[in-house]
Amino acid sequence: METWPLYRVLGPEATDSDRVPDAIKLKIYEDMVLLRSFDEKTITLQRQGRVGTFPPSIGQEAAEIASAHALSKQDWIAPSYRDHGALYVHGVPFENVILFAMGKASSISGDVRALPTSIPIATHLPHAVGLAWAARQRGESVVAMAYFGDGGTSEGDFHEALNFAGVLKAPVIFFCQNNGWAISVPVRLQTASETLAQKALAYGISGVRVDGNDALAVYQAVQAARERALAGAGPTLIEAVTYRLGPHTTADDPTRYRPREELEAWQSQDPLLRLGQYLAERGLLSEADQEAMQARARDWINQAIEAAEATPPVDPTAMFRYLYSDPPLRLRQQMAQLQAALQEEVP
Amino acid sequence: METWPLYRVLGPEATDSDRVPDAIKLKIYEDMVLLRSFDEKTITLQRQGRVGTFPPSIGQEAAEIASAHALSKQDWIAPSYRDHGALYVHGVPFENVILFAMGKASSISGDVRALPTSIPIATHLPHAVGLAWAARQRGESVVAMAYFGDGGTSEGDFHEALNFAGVLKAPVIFFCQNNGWAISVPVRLQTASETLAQKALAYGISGVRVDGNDALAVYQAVQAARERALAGAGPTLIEAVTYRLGPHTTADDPTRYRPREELEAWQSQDPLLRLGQYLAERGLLSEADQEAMQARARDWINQAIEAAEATPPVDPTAMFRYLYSDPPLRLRQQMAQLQAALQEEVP
Amino acid sequence: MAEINMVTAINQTLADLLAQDPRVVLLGEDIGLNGGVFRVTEGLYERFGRERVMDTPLAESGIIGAAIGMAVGGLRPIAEIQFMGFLYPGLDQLISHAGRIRHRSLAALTVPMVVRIPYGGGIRAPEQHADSAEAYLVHTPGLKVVVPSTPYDAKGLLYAALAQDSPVAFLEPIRLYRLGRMEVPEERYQVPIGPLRVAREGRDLSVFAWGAMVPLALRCAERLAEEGVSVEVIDLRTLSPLDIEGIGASVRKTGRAVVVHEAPQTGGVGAEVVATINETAFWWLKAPVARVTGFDLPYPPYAWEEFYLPDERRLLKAVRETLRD
Amino acid sequence: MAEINMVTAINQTLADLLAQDPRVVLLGEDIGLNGGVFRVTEGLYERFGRERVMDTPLAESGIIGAAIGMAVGGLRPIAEIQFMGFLYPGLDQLISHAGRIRHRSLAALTVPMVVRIPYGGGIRAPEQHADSAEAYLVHTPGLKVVVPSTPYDAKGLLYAALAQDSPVAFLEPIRLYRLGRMEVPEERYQVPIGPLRVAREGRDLSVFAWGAMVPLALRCAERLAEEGVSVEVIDLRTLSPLDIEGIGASVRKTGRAVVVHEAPQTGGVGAEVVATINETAFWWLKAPVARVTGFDLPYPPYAWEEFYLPDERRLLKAVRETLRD
Ligand SMILES: Cc1ncc(C[n+]2csc(CCOP(=O)(O)OP(=O)(O)O)c2C)c(N)n1
Ligand SMILES: Cc1ncc(C[n+]2csc(CCOP(=O)(O)OP(=O)(O)O)c2C)c(N)n1
Ligand SMILES: [Mg+2]
Ligand SMILES: [Mg+2]
Repeated sequence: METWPLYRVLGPEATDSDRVPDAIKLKIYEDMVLLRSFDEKTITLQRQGRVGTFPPSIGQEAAEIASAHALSKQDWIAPSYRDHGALYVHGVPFENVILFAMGKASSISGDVRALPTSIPIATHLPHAVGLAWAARQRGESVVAMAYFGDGGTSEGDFHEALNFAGVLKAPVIFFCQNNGWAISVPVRLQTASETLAQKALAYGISGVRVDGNDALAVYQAVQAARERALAGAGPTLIEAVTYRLGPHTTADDPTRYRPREELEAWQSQDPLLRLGQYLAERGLLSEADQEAMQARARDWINQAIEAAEATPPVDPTAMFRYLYSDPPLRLRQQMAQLQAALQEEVP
Repeated sequence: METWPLYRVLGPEATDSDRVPDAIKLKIYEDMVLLRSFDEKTITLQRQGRVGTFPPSIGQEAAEIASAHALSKQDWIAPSYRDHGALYVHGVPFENVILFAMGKASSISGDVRALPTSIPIATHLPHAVGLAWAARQRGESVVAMAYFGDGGTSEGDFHEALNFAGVLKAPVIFFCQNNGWAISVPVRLQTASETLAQKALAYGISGVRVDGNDALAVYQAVQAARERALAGAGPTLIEAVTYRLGPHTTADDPTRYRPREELEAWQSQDPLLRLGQYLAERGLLSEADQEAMQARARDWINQAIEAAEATPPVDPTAMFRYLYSDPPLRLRQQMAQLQAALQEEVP
Repeated sequence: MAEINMVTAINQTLADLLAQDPRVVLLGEDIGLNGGVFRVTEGLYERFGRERVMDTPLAESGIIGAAIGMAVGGLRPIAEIQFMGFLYPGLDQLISHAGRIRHRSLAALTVPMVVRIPYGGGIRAPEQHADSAEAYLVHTPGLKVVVPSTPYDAKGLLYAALAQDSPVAFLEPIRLYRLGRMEVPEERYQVPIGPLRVAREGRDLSVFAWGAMVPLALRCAERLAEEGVSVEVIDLRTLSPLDIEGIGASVRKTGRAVVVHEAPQTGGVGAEVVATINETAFWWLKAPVARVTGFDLPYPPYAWEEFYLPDERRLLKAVRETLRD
Repeated sequence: MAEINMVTAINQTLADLLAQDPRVVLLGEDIGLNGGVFRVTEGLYERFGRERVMDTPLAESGIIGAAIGMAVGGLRPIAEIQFMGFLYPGLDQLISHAGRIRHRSLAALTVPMVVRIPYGGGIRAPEQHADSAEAYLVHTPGLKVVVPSTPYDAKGLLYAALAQDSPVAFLEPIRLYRLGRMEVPEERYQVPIGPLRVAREGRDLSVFAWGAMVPLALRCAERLAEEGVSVEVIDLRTLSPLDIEGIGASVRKTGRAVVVHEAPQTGGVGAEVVATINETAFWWLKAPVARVTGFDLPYPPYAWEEFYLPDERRLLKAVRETLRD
């Protein structure tokens, strides 16, 4: 069998050379810092009851941020629940992410080319195929990229989507963040296949395995997949090998299932450390720059939180507004019933 | 990538040696003759309106019959709609197959270890995994084998089943008859993967590609997979490369979509011809034997048809008998309503 | 105007939709060269090519899921599910996504797609080829569900379905595909989604039906007319959203009602019709509403299907009993 | 007898089932070391090992499908679906197979399995974690569907479910998991599948509820009692098969009824309850039966959930209006 090399740019075991422009490197780093701050802050907000259940991406910032930077704003993304980082890069402000975590808003806003966050695992992969196909039919030179996890590779929809994409040679990228765990289930109980990238063979499509904690390698892998797709060479499955350093969500307690040594080994591979060190070594980022960046991130995030929390409480009947452009009679009656009930005194 | 050789025993391009005992070879041949006669006869019955829609397996007799002969009667099989041949070998009499085609019976009968025919494609593959697992848990030294087609490999359930089986190392065999077509859809529009056998790589399980018109190669492939499974080495995906020489079902007209030359090329690979010639060359079967066998087959089948047609019309209320051991009140009321309605004059 | 059957009506409409709007694409199993197992897409592949009339891999969730992506991405996909009994692997895509993306995105995105689904029994088909699963769809918010019972409505509802910005399940009664011909205008027209159709006016009792049950109800009404009973036959035609006002109006007039459908009784759409009558016409009701339905069993092997499906015997009996009360 | 909550009641029952019967196996996502996302299977993996308490790959159709095979093959699988909103990819296995294999094999094979499914809203969860999809199951022949609303019933219904030779969907109201404790006998007992439970006797009106709606109905009944109104609260407890006689008996006594459920109204199980009342108690009805339900929308983001779910305001209003008629 073909072996599946792990593409890596950062560090002594690099297998690929660095082709990322410095300005982009810096921007990626800055956004990674921002995402880390955001996640840490939001975990605190959740503990304080100010937002609902929240899935942080701590440890996965390189995969989240660099992948999205390799796309054009005209490309479509189909995110999963952990991909507010990618949504942010693609154009959804963090304020919206907080509103979403407060249960007040959609996960997308504005005219960003993104599907709203898909909660049921892997079910959005076929959508990415359809989006890619639609773009191609309409003559747009764009790709669609779906974000999902290692657990997602077990679902039937993963299979159907990749198989469709292979047959159609659709310009789609399947970006799998193998973060080692699907809640409490380790990858070796998820599949007996040695790597996730090799699953591409089942569909006659390209499969790539990349160090997911190496922002530059991730950027280059997505860029290459995008170019292949646009050149008509079809879809790519990218396995970004990374690690979730935090809990699955704020409702999860990973100490129940996860060996401490494993966690510690991965902490030393923190993607922020690795890119930060690289930028420092190359003189692209001083310690002072880093501190300023972190301070700026904290400020931004505090502002976003303030803005989100300043929004008024939801209008109870607003939920009736979105399902149809022409709500049927019964739905209008139901809205009226709610309005009438809200007039009653609270029992 | 690993290449996927086509295992073959019969003919000048053999890649494997013959290890099948002569008695078994003859029995396989005899059953193949029987199945061919049965299918030809049943197509006629369908044209005469004596049975419903029927899916013949003409051209696939080697795959159907030899695969089932490689199993023990204690093994479980999970068949698809085209697998009356395998069901017959495993213990379901042809009379029952006719009753089933007449819409009067289940596809299984007696205490044969088989699931009833699964009509929705690939949905029975997870059942085979569960059956295999149950057998293992109960300490039985048996395997489960699922029958399905090339089209079935596109369904999510194919993926979920093979992935489960890989993780569990369940003693299960996925026997895929790649007969070139899923109704009118050729394999190259079904998947971009070069072979179906290579899909095994996605699940870390064994994958084998065998000449499905070569009864001896099929027998040996299933036997080997069975031994691996019982030795604890886990599941195998077998791709039996064959061809459907007839219509998808009696309701189908393959001339609408299928190139004549393709059909003719495969007709020369008729599995009956190939095994018959081999047996004749080795002096195991004379021309007279063959004729006697065919005559016997026709007699058997005519008897089976007579027996099936001699069964009385169904009792209308019998359909209420099987869903529950304790039918609920409403169902009993519905049965009473039917009985009452049947008393009314026909309008 | 030519007299055509429902297969031809749908085929012509699909051809016209493909011709008029480059965003329209068809996808499904065997809809290409083969023209669909019921020949509904016959000739379209030859005329519009493989990029517009796409044979897909055998994967219902993939078909519906890809169609959702296409719809969000600006196309107008018309997916075919070969038989309703094979919709189930694709239900998740309808429930979790087709019906929710508009809501989930607070109307930033829409999912204008149609899923064509041949359904229903009476053609001696193998198992699971005769299911009537409309109740699952009707209970799913965000979907619209229509069922034509005539070639005219098939054409008009299909144009209307394509004009929605909601996903529409378009159910095609297999038994009616080639059963009757009628004159169908050659030009484009829409049959609005929502309003029911009074297939026959009557005073004494309302029969609510859809799909292949409509001609059955009409036959019974004719028969009863000979006995001096005036039955109103309502072809619901849209199952979601239900025409709750129209249902109430008919029963407020007649005071009695029977619902007939092929699906199993418990939790079928008939229950919703009864509940709707209870809510809109309770004070006018002179007798309990009767349900004549498939039994609470999986669709049986075909030797039993004549006993499983509602027929004239059972419908007439229910109508007479409801009139007696 | 110790006072325990529903999570503990189910956990203890599962432990006892595993201990008493080697054929019992548990399978699902995160049910092993993690003890399930609601801790319902806590400690079972440690005690019974990986072959009896199996963490599966993330694949609902695979989970239910494998369980079907296990059941036919002689085990007694208890599968867990993590949240009801993730049942949809596995619906096909329930509809096409779990519910049909007995019928399809003319009773040669049985499928004795249980699918445990946490469901319902009110816990500020992310999207699709609060669905109530019981109507899909109730319309599916061959399945039984139960919903405990107390720790006592949870235990007794689970023992009863394991004793069936039919597949049983065992719905667990998330909101009640830890809401109330009660004394639960330590020994084995069955709560029979089928009969409803009169949770509170009354004369003036019957409220039909299940799951988390039962305590709501009881609170309203108490409140109304203060006003001199006597409300009967029925915990349906088994949704399939419905206790049609019990439903009729209650309404024949009270003459008025309200059904309350979390799922969307149209095509919900409430419609079937109304239709059943229409069939069993029509002549006793003094007013139309009211439905208080989730709205015909996907479950909304959680800032809206207090408005989406039936609450005391809406239920009291419906009861009072029904009494007024
Ligand atoms: C269809 C479906 N089943 C179950 C769940 C519950 N669930 C949420 S996240 C999760 C694990 C996902 O793991 P993975 O795909 O590796 O993504 P990660 O959370 O690690 O990013 C599960 C089981 C779900 N959301 N959808
Ligand atoms: C889930 C599902 N979708 C669609 C069908 C309709 N159908 C019946 S057979 C068939 C083609 C199957 O092809 P393949 O798997 O290659 O098996 P073959 O018929 O060639 O033996 C289709 C689409 C079905 N039975 N089940
Ligand atoms: Mg993961
Ligand atoms: Mg085939």
